[in-house]
Amino acid sequence: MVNPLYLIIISLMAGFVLPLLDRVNRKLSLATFIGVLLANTVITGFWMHGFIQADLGTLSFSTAGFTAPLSINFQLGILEAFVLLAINLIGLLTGIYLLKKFNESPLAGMILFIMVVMGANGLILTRDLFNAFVFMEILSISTIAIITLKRTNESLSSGFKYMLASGIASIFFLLGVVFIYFFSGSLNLDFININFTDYRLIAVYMVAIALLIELKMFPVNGWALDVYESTDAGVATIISVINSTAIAFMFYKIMPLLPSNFLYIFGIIGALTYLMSNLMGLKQENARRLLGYSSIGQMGLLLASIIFTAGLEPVLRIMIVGGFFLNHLIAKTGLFWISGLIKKEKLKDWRVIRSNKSLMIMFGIFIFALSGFPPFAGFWAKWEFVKSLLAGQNILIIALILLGSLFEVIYMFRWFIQTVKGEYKEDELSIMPSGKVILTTLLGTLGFGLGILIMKNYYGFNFLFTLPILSLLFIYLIDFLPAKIKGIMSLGGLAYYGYYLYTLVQFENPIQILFGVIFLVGSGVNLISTLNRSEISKGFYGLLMMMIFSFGSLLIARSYLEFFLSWELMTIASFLLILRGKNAQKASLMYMIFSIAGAYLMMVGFGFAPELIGSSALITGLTYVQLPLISIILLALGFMIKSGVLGVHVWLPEAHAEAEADVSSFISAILLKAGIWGFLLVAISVVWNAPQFDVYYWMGWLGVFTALVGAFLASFQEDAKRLLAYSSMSQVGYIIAAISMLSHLGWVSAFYLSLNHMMFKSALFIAIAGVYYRTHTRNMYEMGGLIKKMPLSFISVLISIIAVSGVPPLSGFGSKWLMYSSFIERGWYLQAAVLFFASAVSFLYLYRLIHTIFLGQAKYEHKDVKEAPVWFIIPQYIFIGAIMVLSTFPNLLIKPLSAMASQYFNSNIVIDGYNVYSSYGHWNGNLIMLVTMGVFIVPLFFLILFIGKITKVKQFNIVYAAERPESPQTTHVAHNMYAHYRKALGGWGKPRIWDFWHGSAEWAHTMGDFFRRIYSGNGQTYLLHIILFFVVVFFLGV
Amino acid sequence: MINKLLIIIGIIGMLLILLPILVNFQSPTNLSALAEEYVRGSVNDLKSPNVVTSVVVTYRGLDTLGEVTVLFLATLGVGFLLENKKNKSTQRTVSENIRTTSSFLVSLIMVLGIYIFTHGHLSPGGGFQGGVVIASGFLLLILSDLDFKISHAILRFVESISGLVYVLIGLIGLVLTIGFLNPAILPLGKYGDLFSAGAIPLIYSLIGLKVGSELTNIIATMGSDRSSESVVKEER
Amino acid sequence: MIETLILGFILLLIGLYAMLSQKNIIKIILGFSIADTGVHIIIVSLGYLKGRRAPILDSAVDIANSVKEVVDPIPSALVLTAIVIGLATTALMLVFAAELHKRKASFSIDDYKELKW
Amino acid sequence: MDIFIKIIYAAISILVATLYGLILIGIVHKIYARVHRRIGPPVWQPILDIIQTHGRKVATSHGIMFFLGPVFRMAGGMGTYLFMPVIFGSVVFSNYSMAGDLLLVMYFIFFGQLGMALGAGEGGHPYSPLGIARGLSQMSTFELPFSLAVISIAIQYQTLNITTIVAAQQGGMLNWTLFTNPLAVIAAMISLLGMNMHSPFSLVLAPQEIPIGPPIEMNGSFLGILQTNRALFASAKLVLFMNLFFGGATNLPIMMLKTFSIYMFSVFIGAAFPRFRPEQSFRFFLRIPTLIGILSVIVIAYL
Repeated sequence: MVNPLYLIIISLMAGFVLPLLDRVNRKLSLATFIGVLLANTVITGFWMHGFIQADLGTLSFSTAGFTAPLSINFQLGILEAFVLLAINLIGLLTGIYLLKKFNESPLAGMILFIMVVMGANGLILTRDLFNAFVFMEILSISTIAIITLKRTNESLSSGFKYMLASGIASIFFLLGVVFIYFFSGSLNLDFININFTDYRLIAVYMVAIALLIELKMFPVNGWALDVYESTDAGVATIISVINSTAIAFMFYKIMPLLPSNFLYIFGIIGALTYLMSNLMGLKQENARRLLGYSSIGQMGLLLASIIFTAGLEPVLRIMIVGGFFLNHLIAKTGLFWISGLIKKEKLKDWRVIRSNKSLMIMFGIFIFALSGFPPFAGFWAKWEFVKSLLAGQNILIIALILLGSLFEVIYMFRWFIQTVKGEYKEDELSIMPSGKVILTTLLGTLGFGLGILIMKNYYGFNFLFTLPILSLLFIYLIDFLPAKIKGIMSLGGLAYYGYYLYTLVQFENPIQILFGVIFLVGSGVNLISTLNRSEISKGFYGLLMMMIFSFGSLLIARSYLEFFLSWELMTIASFLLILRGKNAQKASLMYMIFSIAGAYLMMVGFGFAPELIGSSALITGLTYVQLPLISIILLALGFMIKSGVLGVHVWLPEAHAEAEADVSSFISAILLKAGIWGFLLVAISVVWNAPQFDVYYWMGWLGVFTALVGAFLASFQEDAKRLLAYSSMSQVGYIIAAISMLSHLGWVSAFYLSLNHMMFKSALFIAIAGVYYRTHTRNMYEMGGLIKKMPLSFISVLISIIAVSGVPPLSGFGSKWLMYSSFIERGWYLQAAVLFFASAVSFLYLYRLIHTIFLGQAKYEHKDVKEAPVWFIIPQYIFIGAIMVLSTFPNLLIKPLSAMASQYFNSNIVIDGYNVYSSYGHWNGNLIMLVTMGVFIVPLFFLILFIGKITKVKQFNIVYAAERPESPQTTHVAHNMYAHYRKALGGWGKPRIWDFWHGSAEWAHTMGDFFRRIYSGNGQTYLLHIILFFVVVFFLGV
Repeated sequence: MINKLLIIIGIIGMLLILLPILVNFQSPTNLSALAEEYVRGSVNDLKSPNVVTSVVVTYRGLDTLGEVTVLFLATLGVGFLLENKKNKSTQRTVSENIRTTSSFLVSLIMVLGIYIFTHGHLSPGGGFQGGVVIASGFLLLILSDLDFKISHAILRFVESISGLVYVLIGLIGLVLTIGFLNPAILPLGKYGDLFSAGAIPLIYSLIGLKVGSELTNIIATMGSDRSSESVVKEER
Repeated sequence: MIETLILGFILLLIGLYAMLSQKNIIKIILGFSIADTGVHIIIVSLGYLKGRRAPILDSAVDIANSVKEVVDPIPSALVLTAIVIGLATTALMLVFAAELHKRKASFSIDDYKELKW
Repeated sequence: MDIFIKIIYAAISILVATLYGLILIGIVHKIYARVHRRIGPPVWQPILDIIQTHGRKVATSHGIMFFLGPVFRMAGGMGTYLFMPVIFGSVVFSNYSMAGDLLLVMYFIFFGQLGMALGAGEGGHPYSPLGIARGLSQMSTFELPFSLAVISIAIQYQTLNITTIVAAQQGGMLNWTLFTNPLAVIAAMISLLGMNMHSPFSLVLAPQEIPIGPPIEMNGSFLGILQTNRALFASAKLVLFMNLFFGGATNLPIMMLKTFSIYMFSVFIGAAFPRFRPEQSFRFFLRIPTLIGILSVIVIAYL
């Protein structure tokens, strides 16, 4: 192996020789430049390889023929090799990225670049504190000088601010190092063996603070933001990635010297930096500065992770810190590079990225990576980090980090959505240099590959759990095929997948089969409706299959991580699916924010949960563990967010309404059930290990009010899909309440309702999709009288709404009967009354839906509307058929459902033939069906026989004060149909929850705006921040 | 107002933090173990009377290499920033006395500089000090002789070559596996001689040349840059 | 030597105060220089041992007993490096100042806040 | 064979109930007339009306759903009636009560209403949906106190089975729910006012505002069926209330007496009060009756 000193020597020689070479030929110096960076990468690559091959321990390399502490020595272990490889690789790639720029600018740029990389290498390798000071100076001086590669007023003034800050930092560092020598008699980190207590503390404190300043911790980082904003993209990359990494590593090296109380404070500062910079990022509109805020935040996260993982075993620590590091490295490099390609300052101007598909995909990858989504390294790191923090009871840190992460997700995705959905004009198009695009693509692929590597090698995930990602990739490859072929292939794949799960994986619990039917069979039937797509529909099927396979993985997940992974994959897929909608910007952002918030709650909830024993599916595994109360609450909340429970439902109508017509049915009918599935899993763990506090009683109330409010909100909608969305919210409220009862009958009704809801809500959404396809409007008051044009759709809507409303004889009544029986049996009387009320209110919206669309006066512009396409009709009638069968023979369903629930509770329903007896009453679905048919047929025949002659009349032939009405618009009672009800509700009808979330968002932005005012732009103020930071933190620590 | 107050709070806070060091300060009575080894080693292993030089050039040679690099970077940065701004210097006159005296002094200063860096291992001084002295000689020339134009190319050449040779000398040690920057690649010679202490005088001479040329370069670059003044004048 | 140590601290604080309170960029750089000098003085005074000689082992020093006769050479070596680095930093700062002045004809640091928030 | 006998019994039962209901309506008209100091129509006038409407040669239809609307309505009325035991202990009048319990009856009420609403909707007349919107809204509000009352008696009798509830009230007037659980009865009786849609809750048919309301387009046999159903449905509701709150009936005269009294309650209230505006009506039900209902549940369940 090559002595790592060569990393320094080669760079130095190149630095000294380049001025001479450049006189000969610029090409020569460019070649040398790249050669040096390549050599660095190769050397460190060999070392990394060596360390992976064999455990070489940590090696020491001394200079001048003397050993440490006499001479300065370098240390190289696997950690150093890893970090060095990473930064040298980024150095090499960024060097290539900047090649053109360097070719055009003075030679100094190249030398300075090499020196930045060299300084970082030296800082990472050296064990001598004073030598570290020298390398730090090399690093900062070369960084400052290279900032002026882009010669503008801004870059000059920001460079000067940087100089002032780093000047103070270097004074602190130098003084600290000298004091350390004075107190301990050594400068070598390995030979300093005294404790820096009482007045000696100042020595290490000064060194640490200097590093924190250089690491750009809040609030001593104003200058860094200016630098990120003003300098060239490539330079920003090396500052954000190479410079910061080296300094963070230096901090890691001096950590053993620091007393623990100060370490804790520094850790909090790191987490606070993450939170604050992301909060302040919310208000940013300048892309580069936003990236600056994000970079600073990531450094804070990195610092916090370095500090708070101190006690962990090395492998885990590398997983966490290395994960955050790699994630930041790749994502931030990529984003800075893209910013250099786009050459647009304003976030909203980034929409030109749409002109380059692969760059746009990479942009997405970097955003997802930065936000901590699987399979990227940040996801695994965050998971393990939260877990380890919980083990150490560091709740405050978790709160800071997760909140910060939430803010980051908000602005990142706002940006992403704005970019990929924005309209751009042709003249805005800029031609992207293909070399740089390829480089960026390479980087994105690298990040993706690394994530998959971690997933496969560290965690050893089963093939089934990678299937969602693989399917996305596979369908992306065949995306050029027509939509129908892809759709049929997807259907085939799904069928085999379902078969595979059923026969080979062998569900452990019949409940899995039930939800398997909801998730997979439901998806399969819904998939038929997508066959209507005539265009190529790029990306659609990939995402759809990714989502469906994630549902499957949720069923068979055996550990918290498997579950959470699948959950996040499902979130990605569903988010992107929703985003495909034409005006889905706001909706998808809200969906993402709420999903992430829910995911974080779940993450903490899983962190609190005790380890599972054995490797059975969660539904079995969770039965035997006692979840602590906090875990139950957090998990349940997380799942309820996904199901759109009252209070956190605001995303739901938006997402449903704005998604593409055939996607909405997936979201409503199936995606919401994923939340129910999770909620059920938590409930299962509670059945035998109930917590002290009866939290489910309150969740029951929450569910009940969700049902009521959802029904009311649905009644007041003008948009058909919004109406159905609120209806779903209402139905989910029933299910949540029923599960919360934790009783046999309650669960039977929850299962029954889940399956039923999947069927009728799918049918309704597909029917509405068909109507939308023909009429191109979702506003119900713009429709009317479509019964004559679309009779098949009408019938399916009719049957579905009867099923929803619970009117006998259809299956809906079964769920209502089970529900009320179980509530009364459980003693939840008032809750039952609220549910009665809710289901009475549900008639309002159901009638509104069917009347305003299909009945009343037809509009003139719809006179040529035809029946919905056959691809919409088929799935509807499959569901309708199933509803009819289950209504006539309810036992087919009740019996197995009862068996499922009786695994956990004593059964107290008796099934005798077609009779179902609860302790309160009974119900004979079959007899009801027969009687109903009887009483229906009698008047029907009577009417047919005795009616005499029927005169068919045309539109408007009505008893209207002997006048002909003016137009269908004025005659069709549809708009604001329940105005009087709204009036009666008075103050209760106000959208308070919406206002609350709106207010919260407003508040967060205002706070961000308030805090960022500390960055006055004045270099002197930044100095003052530094001095005050120095003083305040010291006294905090003492 | 608040700003003033905060500044005072900050400074007083700094004072309070630093005060314990002063209060607890006890002048040491013995050298640290490391320093003792340096003092002994300088005599025994390196045959260099100037212990500081031994530490600077050999024991902590990497620091010095870094230091030279920092200076190199500063030169580069200065050049980078002030490039292509070769405005005519403003007219000023220099008295005959100064011109004559300086041309006489410059040669002496140069000799002194060379003396200082070649004798770095024997007496106080060394490469940096020598280099600074040489640069001051050039400064004098620039100030006194209006026609004096120093060639940046030559400066850069000297700078590059001396830096390169410095690294190469260090590299020889590494290739011989006796350690990077080990002066023992040359015979150590007799204690107290000019040509002793291995490669130390050589290294220090190179440093002297490099520092001298770099500082001269900085001075020359800054000196030739008058554009800022002209801008100001135009605005006025 | 406690006196020089105190002097060093005073210079450091004066320098910092100047950096914080002076609006003129040149004066701020001067403040930095003063503070830096203060640090150098602190370094040297920490290495000073009362009544001892410079660590140059010429004929005036008893070589066999040298460790008892000379001051600590390490701070001296460090300060040498520190001075040069300080010099480099100051030079670069001055060039920045010159370049800034060239563009806006102002040395007031308040005039260079284009970027903020 | 059993099933045929059952069907015949059911037919008899329905016939009796319909006739009774029609005469009830006639009596009410007579009462109203006498209050107005008119002679008024004979009590059998409603029967004549039905025969007259069915006799029309021509019926105007707006479409298939319009056609089916009255059918749904009639089926709803018949079903509601058939799923209840009318006379305690009588085989003929026990109907199909074994098909389900109280919940079934409560939900089957919606069957006819929903079907009718759909049929009327297709008629295309703006008054129909206006009336339906009012009706549905009001229904949702009076359903709340009513459901509270039902829950209250379900707790009281530990069952939802109507026959069992009636059985529990046998053996003297004091066993009636009216006396054992008066709060629930008050809440339910106020709801009944809404159900019967007499003034002040006659929002749906409100003749001055939306003449006739939903069935405005109905004519000929359609109207005839609706009128028939109105009678049957009225008696079905009354029977339900009688069973739940007034001890049920062991024979036909008792049944008629009790249901007549219950009906008179809403008739008298209706004669005395003017009509509410819609929002006034909704607010009314969501306030006092709901509170009484909650109180009755709390009293029964927790005190």
